Amino acid sequence: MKRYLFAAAALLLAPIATARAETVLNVGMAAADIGQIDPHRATSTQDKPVVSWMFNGLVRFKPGSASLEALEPDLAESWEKSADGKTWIFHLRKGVKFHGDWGEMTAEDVVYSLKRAGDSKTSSFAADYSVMESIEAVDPYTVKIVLKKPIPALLGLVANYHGGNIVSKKAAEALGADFRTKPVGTGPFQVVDYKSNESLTFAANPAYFRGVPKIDKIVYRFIPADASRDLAFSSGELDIVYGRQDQRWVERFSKEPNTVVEVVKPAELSILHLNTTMKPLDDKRVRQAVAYAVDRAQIAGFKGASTAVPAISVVPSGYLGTDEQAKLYPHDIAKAKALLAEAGYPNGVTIKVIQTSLPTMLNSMQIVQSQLKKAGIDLQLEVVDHQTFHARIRKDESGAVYYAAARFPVADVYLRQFFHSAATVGTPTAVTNFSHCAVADKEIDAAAIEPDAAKQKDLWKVAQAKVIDDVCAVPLYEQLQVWARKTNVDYGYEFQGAIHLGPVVTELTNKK
Amino acid sequence: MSASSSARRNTVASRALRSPGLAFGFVVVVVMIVAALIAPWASPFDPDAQDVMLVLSPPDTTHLFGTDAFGRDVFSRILWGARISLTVGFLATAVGVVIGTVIGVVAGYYGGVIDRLVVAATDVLLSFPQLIMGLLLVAVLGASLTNLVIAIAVTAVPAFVRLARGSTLAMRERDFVDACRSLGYSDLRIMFLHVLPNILDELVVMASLWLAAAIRTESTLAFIGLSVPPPTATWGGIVREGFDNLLDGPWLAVFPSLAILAVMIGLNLIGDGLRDASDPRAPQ
Amino acid sequence: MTATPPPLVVEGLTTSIRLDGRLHHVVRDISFEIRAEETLALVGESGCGKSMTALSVTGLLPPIASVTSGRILVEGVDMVAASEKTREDLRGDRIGMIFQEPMTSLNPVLPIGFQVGEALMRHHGLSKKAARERARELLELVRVPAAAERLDAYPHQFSGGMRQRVMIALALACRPSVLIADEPTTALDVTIQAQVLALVADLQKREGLAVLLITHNLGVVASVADRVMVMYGGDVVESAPVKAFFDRPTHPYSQALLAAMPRIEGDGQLKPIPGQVPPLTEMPSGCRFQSRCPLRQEICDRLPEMTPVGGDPEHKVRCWARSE
Amino acid sequence: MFRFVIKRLLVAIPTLWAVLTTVFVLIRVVPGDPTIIILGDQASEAAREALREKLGLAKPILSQYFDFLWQVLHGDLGRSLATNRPIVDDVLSVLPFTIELTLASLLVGAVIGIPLGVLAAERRDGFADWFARIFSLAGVSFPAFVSGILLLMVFSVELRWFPVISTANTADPIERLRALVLPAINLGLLMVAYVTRVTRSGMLKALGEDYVRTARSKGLGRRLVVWRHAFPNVLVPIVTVVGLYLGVLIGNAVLTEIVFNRPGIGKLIVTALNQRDYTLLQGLMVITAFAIVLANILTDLTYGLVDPRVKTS
Amino acid sequence: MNATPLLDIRDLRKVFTTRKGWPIPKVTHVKALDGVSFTVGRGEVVGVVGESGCGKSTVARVALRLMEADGGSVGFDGADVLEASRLDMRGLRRRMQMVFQDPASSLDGRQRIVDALGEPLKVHGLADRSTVRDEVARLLDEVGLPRSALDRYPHEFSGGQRQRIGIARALALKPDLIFADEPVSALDVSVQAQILELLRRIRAEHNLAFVFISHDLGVVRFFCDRVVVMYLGRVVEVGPVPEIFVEPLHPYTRLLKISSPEPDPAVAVAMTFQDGEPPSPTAPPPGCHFHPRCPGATERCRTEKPELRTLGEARSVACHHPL
Repeated sequence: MKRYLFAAAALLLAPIATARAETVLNVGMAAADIGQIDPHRATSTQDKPVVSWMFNGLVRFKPGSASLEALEPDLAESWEKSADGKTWIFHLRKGVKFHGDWGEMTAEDVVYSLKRAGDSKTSSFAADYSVMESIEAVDPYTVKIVLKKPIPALLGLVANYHGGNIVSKKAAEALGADFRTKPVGTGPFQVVDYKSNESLTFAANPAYFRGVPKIDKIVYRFIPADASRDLAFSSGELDIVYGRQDQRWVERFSKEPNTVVEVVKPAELSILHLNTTMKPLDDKRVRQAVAYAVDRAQIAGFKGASTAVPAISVVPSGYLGTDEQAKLYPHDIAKAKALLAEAGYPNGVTIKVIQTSLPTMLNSMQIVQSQLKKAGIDLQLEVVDHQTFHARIRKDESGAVYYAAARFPVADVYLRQFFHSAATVGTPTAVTNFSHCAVADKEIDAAAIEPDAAKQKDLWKVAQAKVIDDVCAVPLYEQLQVWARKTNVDYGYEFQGAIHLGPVVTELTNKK
Repeated sequence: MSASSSARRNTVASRALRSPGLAFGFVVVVVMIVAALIAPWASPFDPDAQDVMLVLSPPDTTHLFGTDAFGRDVFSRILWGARISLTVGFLATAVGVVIGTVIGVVAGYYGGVIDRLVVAATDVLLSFPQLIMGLLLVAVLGASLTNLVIAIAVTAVPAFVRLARGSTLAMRERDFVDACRSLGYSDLRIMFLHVLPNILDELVVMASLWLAAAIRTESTLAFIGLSVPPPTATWGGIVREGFDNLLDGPWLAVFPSLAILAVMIGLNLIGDGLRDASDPRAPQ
Repeated sequence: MTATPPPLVVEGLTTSIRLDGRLHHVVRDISFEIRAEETLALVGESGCGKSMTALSVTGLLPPIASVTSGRILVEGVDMVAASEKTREDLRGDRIGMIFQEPMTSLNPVLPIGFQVGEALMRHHGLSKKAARERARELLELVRVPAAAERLDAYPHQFSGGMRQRVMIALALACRPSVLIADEPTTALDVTIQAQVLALVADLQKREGLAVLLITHNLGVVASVADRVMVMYGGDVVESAPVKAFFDRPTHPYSQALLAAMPRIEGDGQLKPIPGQVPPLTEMPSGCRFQSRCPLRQEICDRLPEMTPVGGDPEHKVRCWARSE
Repeated sequence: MFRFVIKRLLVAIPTLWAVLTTVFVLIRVVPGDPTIIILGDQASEAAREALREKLGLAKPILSQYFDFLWQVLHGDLGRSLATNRPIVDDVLSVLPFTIELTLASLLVGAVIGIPLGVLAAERRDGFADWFARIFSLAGVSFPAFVSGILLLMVFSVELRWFPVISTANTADPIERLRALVLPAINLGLLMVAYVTRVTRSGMLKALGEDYVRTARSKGLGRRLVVWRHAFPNVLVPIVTVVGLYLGVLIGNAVLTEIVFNRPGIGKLIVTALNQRDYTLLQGLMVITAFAIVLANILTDLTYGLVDPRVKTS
Repeated sequence: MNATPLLDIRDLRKVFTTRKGWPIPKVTHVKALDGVSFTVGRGEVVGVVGESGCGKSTVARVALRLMEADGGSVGFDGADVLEASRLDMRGLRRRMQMVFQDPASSLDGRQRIVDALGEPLKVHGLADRSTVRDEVARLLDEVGLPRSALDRYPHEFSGGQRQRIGIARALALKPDLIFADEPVSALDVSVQAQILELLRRIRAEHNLAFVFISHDLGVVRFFCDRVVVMYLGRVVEVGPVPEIFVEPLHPYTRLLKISSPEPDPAVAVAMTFQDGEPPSPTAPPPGCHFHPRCPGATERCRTEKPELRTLGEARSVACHHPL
């Protein structure tokens, strides 16, 4: 018996044949698990970066950039649009192969993908694609899209972001529900292994049309505990790590040897939505008092100068249509108190708020809570876990809703989801209009079909002004994304922005 | 032997007083309770006052235990946190003990169908990992002081049912229950005026241990994300915030942990002391 | 008396316990010797010091008690002066011991055979197998039925009487010369008591044991003892050969004790002793029985010596009233 | 023995049914909405409603309940709402890690707790006693997430003896063992406290028993008296306490799994709860409850091994 | 004896069921009482003797309904105890009391004496707040304890004193009958004699009847009028003292007698090597339970259960071959 045991042990201990040294990139993410990696479903911070490694759009955001201005050809080599801006023709790159044995990418796949993105049964972004009248394959390498109305940012809809990612029709149809965990795209990397709650492993796509990736394997690890993740990066077990969006974190890691900390766009805008139908916030003066009581500079100060900036409008800065000079209420406690008194609350008001227990959001809310208290506004937080929070704010139960979000960088999306009456919570078309804001519907709708870019911007500006003036919401601060990497990691581009919220690993990315 | 007659006089109370561990534990717990009571006057700063200039500053003479990520004084927060944490601990344990004991004594005393049902019910409750059960309950009820107390109490109930039932069964073996019955006492009188006082020792010992566990559970629930809403300070909440900033400000986790440690040691010493004191067979 | 020295000699033994920082004598200056094949019965009520005497002899006193003076010679070796190692070597080898509670004196989780043979492994270096074989013989010796099959049984599978037999086998495993039996039959039914006493008497004869029998039961004393020592409050108050004792009990306590014993035969009358044993901390100086004694006089405040009764050097009493 | 397990399982059926029902009810009353995770926060209410329909969440609650029971009866725990993978697969893929961690921490608890408790009982109120008590209490006073990080900082970052990121999920046994050490110690500290405590009080009792006096009367030395005669009698309370606290241990495994980033049931439960993946959560709770019921049966079996009074009568 | 005895126990049966064993518990049945019958007259003291496990304590507990019987009847002063309602039982309990072997375990250690003895008085409305101290003091006086005992706790007393308290408690409700379960066997000889004297006095003063359970023949001889000898759940012999001990009819009674050591070297105990032990109550031998230990056992004894039959005046025996 003993002898057998010994033999077995020897077998087990025998060095596992080390093949040629693979280049493995270890990425640490602040999440317990992946959310969705079906590109048309992926919305959370941990999902978006990996989608960008696996998929292409007709066009793509320039790696390292989050700007709509910098779109470049991806699966489409060229495109043209009709004079009325309603018809777009895309000419596809030839010989692009899907991962594995799923064959060549053709116009049929593009049509399928865009239609899939526009179907609410398969996509979370269906609303964005409702503008497409028809999508058809003219020939295997040509796609024609006809719009119901001209929109300025159509290229954004066919970029490698959200619904613009192109999936394999054959794979999606054959795999059915399993496609959710084994999506098939054309990107430089493909999923090879998923260990739930632990990691996702990607292998290089040897047939990638831009060339064989220099990295052989990416291990994307889910490490929800901040301290554990940081320690793993410090000990060298991670090459790239998701950073905490906080000044001290940036400072600490900037001092570590062989470490580069990168603070990148887009910014997530934190807004306090005030429920205009609920007492006492149904009184505009009370809402104004809240607006005066908030000290945006101080919040940004707490969050740290290098990662947070005070908000400038109810739409994040840098979006197409953001009013960079919007007139926000200044910080003025005396005024706030006066307004409260005027509204009949000389002794202050109490606002019941449902608040998520998610630390970053809760921490920010605590600062707001303390600021409002100085003006006699008592925010009574009912802290619930994040999912309960999401469910309950959508049931219109909270007096105020603290919400942080980044969206597709066009003012329309933000305004439409948060401040258009159609999106009001409690209605069938509800999205995230927690304040029951309806003052700018006209401008938002008009801007959406306004072909003239300048006029459109004006409409958006008016809309923002109206929302601000009516105090549907009090914008607080904007939070940039923070990532750190070891110096031996070379992304292959300058990492300044990440529409995907994380670094895009391309064929050029390397680890020396 | 004359020694034994003298040992008879060795009451639990007098023996307890002679145990240094128990006395020490008692002092520690009393100090903590006093600290909680005098927090409004004793704490040098407003526990909720934020100061952007003082974020995560290490301990110094002004801020004995340093400041947290909002620039709040950790020492003051620990003092104030003692109120909540001790309240949660004491209340949750008290509720758990009272409910568990009543059920356990009744089940143990009557036996039969009632007993089997009670045992089955505790089996069911004990089939869930305690912490997960607590977490689910808080998720269902919502995080508030009251709900936290309820959730922790519910996890304590089955343990006390088991203990009270077991002790009651043991008591029933003793003649005095029969003596009471032969004197025509009602069942209620026997259970709560005769059996209960005699099993109280063991219950108190276990309660002291559970008290400590309840305080720790509070911190654990805070870690997973559900505890008393901010800005209210609780020890668990501070530890949890400390964990977020462990690499930037370790004091933030260490001091409340030490406070928890002190209470745990205090309570456990009291528990041990009581147990030893109530065991007449333990050598002196 | 034979030429060889008695296996057990106790000289001037005083044992004290510490209570609230003060020393109290629970055994005061007692001396006796037991010859081979002889049974000395130590009689008295609870708290008289008889068990403390037995525990002193074996060195198994509880931590609060200690021997404060005197000598205990087991086969000539002084247990008091010896090192703990020497005491351990003697215990179980030269001295065997059986206790009152057969239900709790055996380890519930170890097989009987092992427990009986363990002392042999410890003292005689027997192998496990040899010890087991010897354990079987011992169990047969104490008449445990089907001994061979019961070596692997556990104590709870035995009745009280059988357990006490096992205890006897265990105590005698190394063929000691001294057996200390502390109330060995008190917890047993009378019919079983008779069996066990008979067994001890038989083994004593076979092995030539010196037996120190601790008991409160004068009936047992009358049945099996050669000599009697009556203890009260830590003192020996009377010492006599068994026949002389029952013929002519002399100390007032001995007399009272006999008069208080219910008998099956006889007139069915009882004479209780008034009062009770004072607690250790309130013991009177001098004769400790004086608080309950009908013959009390002034002089009883001083402790009387043991003096012979009626010229019989074997029969001694410690009483001022009876020492003329 | 096999028959015994089967019989005990049969006896446990009502318990398990009650467990299933409790799980079902509890999970239904947890507020929240799984569609947030699946659809993200930009989807409209209409889309969410459609998904709820599709997931069967819009069915009457009783019919959901019977579907659930029916499935479980067939050994089918359904599919995860979030990933659509069979739950049995998900659970089975992490179960070994939790079992491994739990057993290892029991071992840690025994290896440290038993000698500590015995020593404390022998040297009652002495230095060893105090050390044992304070050491074991310190272990439980620092919440597992704090002690875990401290362990990582010392042994992984400074000394580099063990990896920070758990490498438990590997075929290499050495690597797997290395990944187990720190988490087992971290979780084991809790068990150390309980085991030390019960060992100490058990030993105090045992050392005062008549059979210990018997053992001493045989001339046995301290070591044999303590370990051969007194200690085996303490095994029963130790097994009891281990059985009783297994639930606590499994619960606390959550924290250890999160901090050490180990795959495991506890972590999965928290994820499922956070994602309101009802079916997964249901499945996990069911499995956990079954595991605890099974562990209780094993505990009962163990009594037979450590206490002959149970085995032979 | 009167036509209706005070206590009339008829064919009383009690089976204990125990589940023991591992891994699957084995169920065993012990017939603790296997058709026990006897009577106690007013003011009469009946001793019940036998060895441990013979069921003698069970008789008391079943008769007092501290345990439920599995058969038979218990008549008390004409009333059927086993069928009595809750309310009736309260009244009956007042008239039947019990004294336990171990006063330490039968007294609630948390109660002061005044409460322990005062509580039954209050519960049964025999005293109120103002009179209870005096009543209890009177009870203490009756059992020879000083008034200073009132405010002390049980553990402050010696075993003998505690037994006096136990007796006082039994007397509190002025019963007609006391079940005394080995009341003196835990006491030292000198104290035992004191308690026996006390019991004798009380009995005389109150014309109390006793069921006196004991294993000590000497004590029974001293205190009892009649004796019931039990063996493995059955009555084997009934007879008056001292005849039953002078001339036992059942071989088991004789064995008990000759095994009991007397403080007289001339009356040596019969130290027989009756190896083998009393048979297990879980599997009593068929026929006469005593036959395996009986020197005069015949084939009949091994198969046929002997019935209790009357022999001569006031004596009965369950033996095929009485001595």
